[in-house]
Amino acid sequence: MAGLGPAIHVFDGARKEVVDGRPKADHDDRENAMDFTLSDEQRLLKDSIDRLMADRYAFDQRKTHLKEAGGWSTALWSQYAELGLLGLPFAEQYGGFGGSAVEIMLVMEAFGRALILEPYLATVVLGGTAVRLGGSDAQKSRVLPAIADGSMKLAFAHGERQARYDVTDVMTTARQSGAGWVLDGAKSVVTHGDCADTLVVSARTSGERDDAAGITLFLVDATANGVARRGYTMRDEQRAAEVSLSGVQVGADAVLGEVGNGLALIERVIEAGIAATAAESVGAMEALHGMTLEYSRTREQFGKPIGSYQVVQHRLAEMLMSLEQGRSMAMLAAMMVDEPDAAERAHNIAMAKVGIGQAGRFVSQNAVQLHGGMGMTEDLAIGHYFRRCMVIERLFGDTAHYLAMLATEVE
Amino acid sequence: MAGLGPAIHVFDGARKEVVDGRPKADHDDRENAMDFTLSDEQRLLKDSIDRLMADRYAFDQRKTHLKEAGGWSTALWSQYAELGLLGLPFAEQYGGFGGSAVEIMLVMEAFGRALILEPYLATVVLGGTAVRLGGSDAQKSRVLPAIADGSMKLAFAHGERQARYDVTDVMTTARQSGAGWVLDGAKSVVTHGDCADTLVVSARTSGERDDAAGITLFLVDATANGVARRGYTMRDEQRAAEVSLSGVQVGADAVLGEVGNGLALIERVIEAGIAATAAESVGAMEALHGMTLEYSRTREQFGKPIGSYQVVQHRLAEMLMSLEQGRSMAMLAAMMVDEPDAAERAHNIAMAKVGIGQAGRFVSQNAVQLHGGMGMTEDLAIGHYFRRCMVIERLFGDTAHYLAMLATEVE
Amino acid sequence: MDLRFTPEELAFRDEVRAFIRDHLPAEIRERMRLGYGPRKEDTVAWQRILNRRGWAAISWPKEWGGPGWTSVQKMIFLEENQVAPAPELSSFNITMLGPVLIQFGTDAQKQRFLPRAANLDDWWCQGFSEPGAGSDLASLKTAAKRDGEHYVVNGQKIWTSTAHHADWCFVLVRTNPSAAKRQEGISFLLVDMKTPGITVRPIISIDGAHHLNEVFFDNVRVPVENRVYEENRGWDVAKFLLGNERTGIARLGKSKERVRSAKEMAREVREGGKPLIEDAAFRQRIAQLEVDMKALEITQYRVVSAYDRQRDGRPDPLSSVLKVKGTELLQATTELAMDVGGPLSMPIWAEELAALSNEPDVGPEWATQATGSYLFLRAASIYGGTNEIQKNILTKAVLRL
Amino acid sequence: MDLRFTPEELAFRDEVRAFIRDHLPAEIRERMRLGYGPRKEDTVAWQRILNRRGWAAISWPKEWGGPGWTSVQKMIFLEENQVAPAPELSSFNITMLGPVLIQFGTDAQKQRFLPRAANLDDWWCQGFSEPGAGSDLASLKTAAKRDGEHYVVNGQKIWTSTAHHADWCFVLVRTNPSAAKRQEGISFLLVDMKTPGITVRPIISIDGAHHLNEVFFDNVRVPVENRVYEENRGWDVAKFLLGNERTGIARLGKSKERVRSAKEMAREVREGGKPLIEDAAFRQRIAQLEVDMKALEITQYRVVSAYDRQRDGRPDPLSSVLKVKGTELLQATTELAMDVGGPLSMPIWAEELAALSNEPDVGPEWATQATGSYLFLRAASIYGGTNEIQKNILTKAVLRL
Repeated sequence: MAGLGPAIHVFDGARKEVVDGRPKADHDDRENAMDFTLSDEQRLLKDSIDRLMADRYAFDQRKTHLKEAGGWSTALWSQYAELGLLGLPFAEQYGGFGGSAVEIMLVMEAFGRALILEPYLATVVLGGTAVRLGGSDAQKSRVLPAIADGSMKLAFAHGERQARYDVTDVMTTARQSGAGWVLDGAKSVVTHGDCADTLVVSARTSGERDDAAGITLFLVDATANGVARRGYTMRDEQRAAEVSLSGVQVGADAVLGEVGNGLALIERVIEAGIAATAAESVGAMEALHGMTLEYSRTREQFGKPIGSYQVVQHRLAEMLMSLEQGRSMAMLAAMMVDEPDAAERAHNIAMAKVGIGQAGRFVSQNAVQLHGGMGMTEDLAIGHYFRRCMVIERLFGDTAHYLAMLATEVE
Repeated sequence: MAGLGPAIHVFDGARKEVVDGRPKADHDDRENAMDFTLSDEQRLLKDSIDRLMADRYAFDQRKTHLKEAGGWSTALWSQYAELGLLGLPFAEQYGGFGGSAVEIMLVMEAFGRALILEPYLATVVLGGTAVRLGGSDAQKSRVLPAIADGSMKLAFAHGERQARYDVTDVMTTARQSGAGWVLDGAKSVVTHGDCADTLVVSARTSGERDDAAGITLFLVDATANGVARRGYTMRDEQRAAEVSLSGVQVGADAVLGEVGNGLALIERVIEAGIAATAAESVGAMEALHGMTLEYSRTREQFGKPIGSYQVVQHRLAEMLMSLEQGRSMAMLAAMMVDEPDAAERAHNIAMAKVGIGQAGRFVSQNAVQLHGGMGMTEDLAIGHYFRRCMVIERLFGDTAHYLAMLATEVE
Repeated sequence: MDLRFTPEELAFRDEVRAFIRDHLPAEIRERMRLGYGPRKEDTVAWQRILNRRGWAAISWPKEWGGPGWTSVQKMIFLEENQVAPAPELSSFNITMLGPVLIQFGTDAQKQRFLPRAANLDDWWCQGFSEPGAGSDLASLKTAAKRDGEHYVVNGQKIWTSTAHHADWCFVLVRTNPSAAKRQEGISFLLVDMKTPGITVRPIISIDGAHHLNEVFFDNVRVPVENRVYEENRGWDVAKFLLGNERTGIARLGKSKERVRSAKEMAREVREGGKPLIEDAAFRQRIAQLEVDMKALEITQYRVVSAYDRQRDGRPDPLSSVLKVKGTELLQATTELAMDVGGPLSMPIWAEELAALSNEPDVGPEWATQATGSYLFLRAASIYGGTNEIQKNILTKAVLRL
Repeated sequence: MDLRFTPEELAFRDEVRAFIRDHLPAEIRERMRLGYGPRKEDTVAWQRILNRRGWAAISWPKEWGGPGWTSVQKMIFLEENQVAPAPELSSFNITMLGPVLIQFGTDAQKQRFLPRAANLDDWWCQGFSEPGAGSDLASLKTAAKRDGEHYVVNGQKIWTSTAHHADWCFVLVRTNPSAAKRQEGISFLLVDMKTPGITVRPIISIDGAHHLNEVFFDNVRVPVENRVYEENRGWDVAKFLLGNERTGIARLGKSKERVRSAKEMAREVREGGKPLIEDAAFRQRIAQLEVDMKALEITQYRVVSAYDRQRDGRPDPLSSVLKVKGTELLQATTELAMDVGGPLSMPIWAEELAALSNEPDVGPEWATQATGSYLFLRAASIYGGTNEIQKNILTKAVLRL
């Protein structure tokens, strides 16, 4: 844990130099406690990502990436591959680097600061975790190296239109046919489902709607017959898709993990997603706080910078406190994502989800408020970070959903 | 309602001249909208109480009243009688003045500003409502004139140790014996139960604990054999008592209302109590806000009055908003207390209870906070008002209790 | 209102309710129930229906087509109109321009502009804010130089809501740059949006929609007869306009409509295996909002009923309480409605963003619209003086600190 | 701590837990579990037990009896001690006086005072605040005139916690009234409370209890040898003392203990006909508090673990985050505990007010004690610099505004 204890890291938000209205990552900020708590490899990793983001993800460059066909930058995707980011969490035998949750946290924080658009969460974190933890050697050998070299993108096709946030509400069915299976149903709001080459699909192989048992995960070729996708843009400008499956035939080797016991694996995938987006949210909050602080220094009202008004100062101090409490929760999630005790893991990650959701809402809403009219415009970065925090709070279930879960566990 | 619409009444808190650290009621504040919304009688009533409080209830005088044997001023009790306050809500045939909920609101607001100690709530509002609404002509003729002339004090002995806030959790029993009844059980935290001459006691005449049916109200002579009382002081310096009843014999004429159908009457009594304490809370909030505003003008820190700091200014503005929202809820309760539709009445008064509880907590907690160390001392009035708001929030059930009730009614 | 209207007021509310029920075009009501904002043609159509009934120019005297309502009646009407839900009256035409012309305008100006404003024959917009002059209005820079019978206007306005729909714009300009106080040397002009030299540039807001604009003035010639009140006395006009009656500033009807809609939709979605409407925490959240709305409803009634009694014409500083509490509720209730949709609230609904993308709709319209309202109403605590400014006003005007 | 202590830290926590379990007198633990504050004799007894173990002077170097713990170990110890619940170490002796003497004291002063302070043979109190000088400490007026080998002290201190128990008091006095800056001309004196001319007057606080005092100095003669550091340099000492290590400032263990106690008692009382612990809203409230406590626990770990790495000795401004969030939780958790008791929390428990009344106890002790803690801890956001002051510190030191 000490390796995650950058008490002074808090100064980031306050010290960052601001480039095109967004704080630039500081490479050799002496006060950045991570300097002395990161291993050399971690340091190298963080620096190289920060440098890449500074060079390629200025807010105007981001607008260009958005205009690409898929709504994100294929060139940067290759860069991520070259940097080894796409294989980061995988074992070396699968072309990976055996990175831990801490490395993923560093990457997602940097991505959050830059508000990236590429399908890293969907492919490496969600899809990657499903295959890494649930896949057979054959499946891992087929998928993970392809993820690592950037040639295969995944998406986690679990949520359904009627399910809202209920993880066991799976009505998509898979029935045996010969050696293989036939899938029918529909998946909703599948993050980056439009560009995925392979879909990790949850389907019911037995039991009724809401049953915990009887859910199975399948690896489905996104171009297979019977798979139809409607891609669209989310409020945070990331892409998602509605996926319909009608009579989709897959082989026995498409089953990921155990037939009928998919729920545990689904929960691991979701937990990994929560931990990753928690870190991303911290990066976004850093950017929001940094931009708002900078704005409060320059924007004048009644002849004084608004940052000279005590109410604005205290609001920024409260945003800072929320950011730091949120950062603590992102660290908790990162530490817990590999915890063997499932109940302990789920409980702590649920706490992190609630904490991050509330921190992100407070910081992003006040960042818009303190920017006044400017915060309402699409031209400024503020509103884009605001909406990313809004979407993150609702990925995998919202704050109320996890608080209710925690309430049932009170004893 | 227009008669209750003192939009400018809000200025009270801001304008009141402050005497011994407590704002003095303003007699001819032109901006007090009540001037032109009160009837002449109401105006007369308000003026006479405000004048009495100004003359006899300065904070130091209050300390003297506290030292009296009963913990309140018998002399003022007689004054209330002379002013007609003790008979205010009763019909003229019973020595009363047929005052409405609005008059009670005016009285309780003034009492709240002065933080009075006398058993007005217990005797006139709670006991008085029970007899006024539930009593036979004989009972009314016996009790109401005695209340009005100050010769009889009542207390509402309903709550029990195990019940917490559950109104139907009555374990005290009454069994028939000959023409009369024998009562056994214990009542807990009976407001001003120690000085009461007559107790309005709820007891189970049939059914089980928590049954809505089977509860009956009795008028019990506090000095009757088998009645034992332990009086004590509450956190707000008002008096209360634990009352035990063992084999207490009462006649058939002691039954208040219908045998077994006491719950409806109990609810009317509680609703009247909520409306009255809501108004009292508004008076207390006015005093708290007025004192804090005054303190912020005089108390200096770092060479400037603390009221010159924007954060303090905005906090005071937020307290003002809470006070006004609370005042609105007290008006709602006053208007609803005589509403014939029981469900409508209960729902609106529950809303008022929640609103007043939250407003009182916000205003009183921040009044202490802005007073700093001084707010923590028993010597200042602030802490005493603070604790009265704290107790009022928990009379008849706390905010969570009524919010839960409202939540069940959402449709 | 629950808090005991007079029988007359109750009868009036029923009359308003019935009229809206019978005359609001079904197609407009349906779109708005789904959470869509009214289209320009919806607003025009409905305001004309109301105008025929004599209910459009609600805050104008009878001689200019006003209904002669009390403030309480106006409050009732506005709330019923929001709850319906129906398009709101053009506040630029009715609440801002109308009273200004009636107070400061020449007979010719009144004759020419008032009837068309009431009937929304002219769509007006407000040219006040400028870059760098948000809540600090008096620092405006847009200049108007006198040139014979015209003013020549140069400068820029921003946050100009519906300028892209507008036929006319009332604009604050600086006619005397060398005035001693900033407030002096400002004039109030009526500008035909078709005048050469005016450029309207859209500002897309964070809901992805086009409500706001920048308006650029490049040697725009405005006839002197279109100046309201004296030259360099425009600040008096602006103060009157801003301090002008604030009935409806709380927009409580809109909040009530959002909660009603959220409860309705919460029957159709699930949380923890049962309908969301049965979820304990969700019900608590609704109950708390209903308590807060009730308190504001009564406070509004107290403030508004006092308007009619005030003789000094000073704006009531308590309007700031309505603004703060009202916008807090607007933001809480629109967030609630968005949360009901859950994941389905996060995709962008295509038509809303037609300009920016060509994606088909996904998910129920109400969910995507709920998010749009949530996003746009983040501005509710900013426009018309931020909530921080409102607390400054209370500090000065009420607390006297 | 859940957040992965090192194996060494885990072993240390278990060692501390075991020692407290085995050595904390049962009668003290029982009273404190019921919510009572420790009596003077409880605090003395427990600190001596800890001192025998070498665990009293936790923030002192080994040569002066310190255990040589890291800040993280201190944090673990303090939390275990609070959760037990056991009496807390005298912060005046251990956190304030000790480090000051070690940094600024003469050998004679160290020899004379440190061992007795560690063992609580001397009970120390702090004479800093004055009427009119709350958070603005430098404006203090208490004067000390040099008279041969003595200072003659005249003036008044206020909010002097436990002065009525104290043997000694460290006092800030003004030795040079004509100094250019207010901060100059202040000296730091050690005063024997038995010195003639000292009057201690109790301040009853809103919980009805006697924690605080006014201390009056009337020509109190203090030997010059009892001045710490140079004359007129006392501000440096005070700054060191106030900026000194803030481990435990969040008092998280106390909040955890309050929640544990609230859950325990919530099984014994009812809400809506079932045990309160089964009430949905109550469980949500607990869940939210546990989330907030977890976040603070990790933030505290991050801040405290950085103390050991800091070389510049500057107080970490992030301590202000711990102070604000910690006191918010203290106040929320004590309010929770009070709410569990419901009506039974409202009567005064007699012993608490022995001085003021002679009433017998009513209701369960835990309920009445819960209210006492709630009331007294309203001061938590006031003492040691109000939470508003803490935000000013963050503004200056972190935001650099």
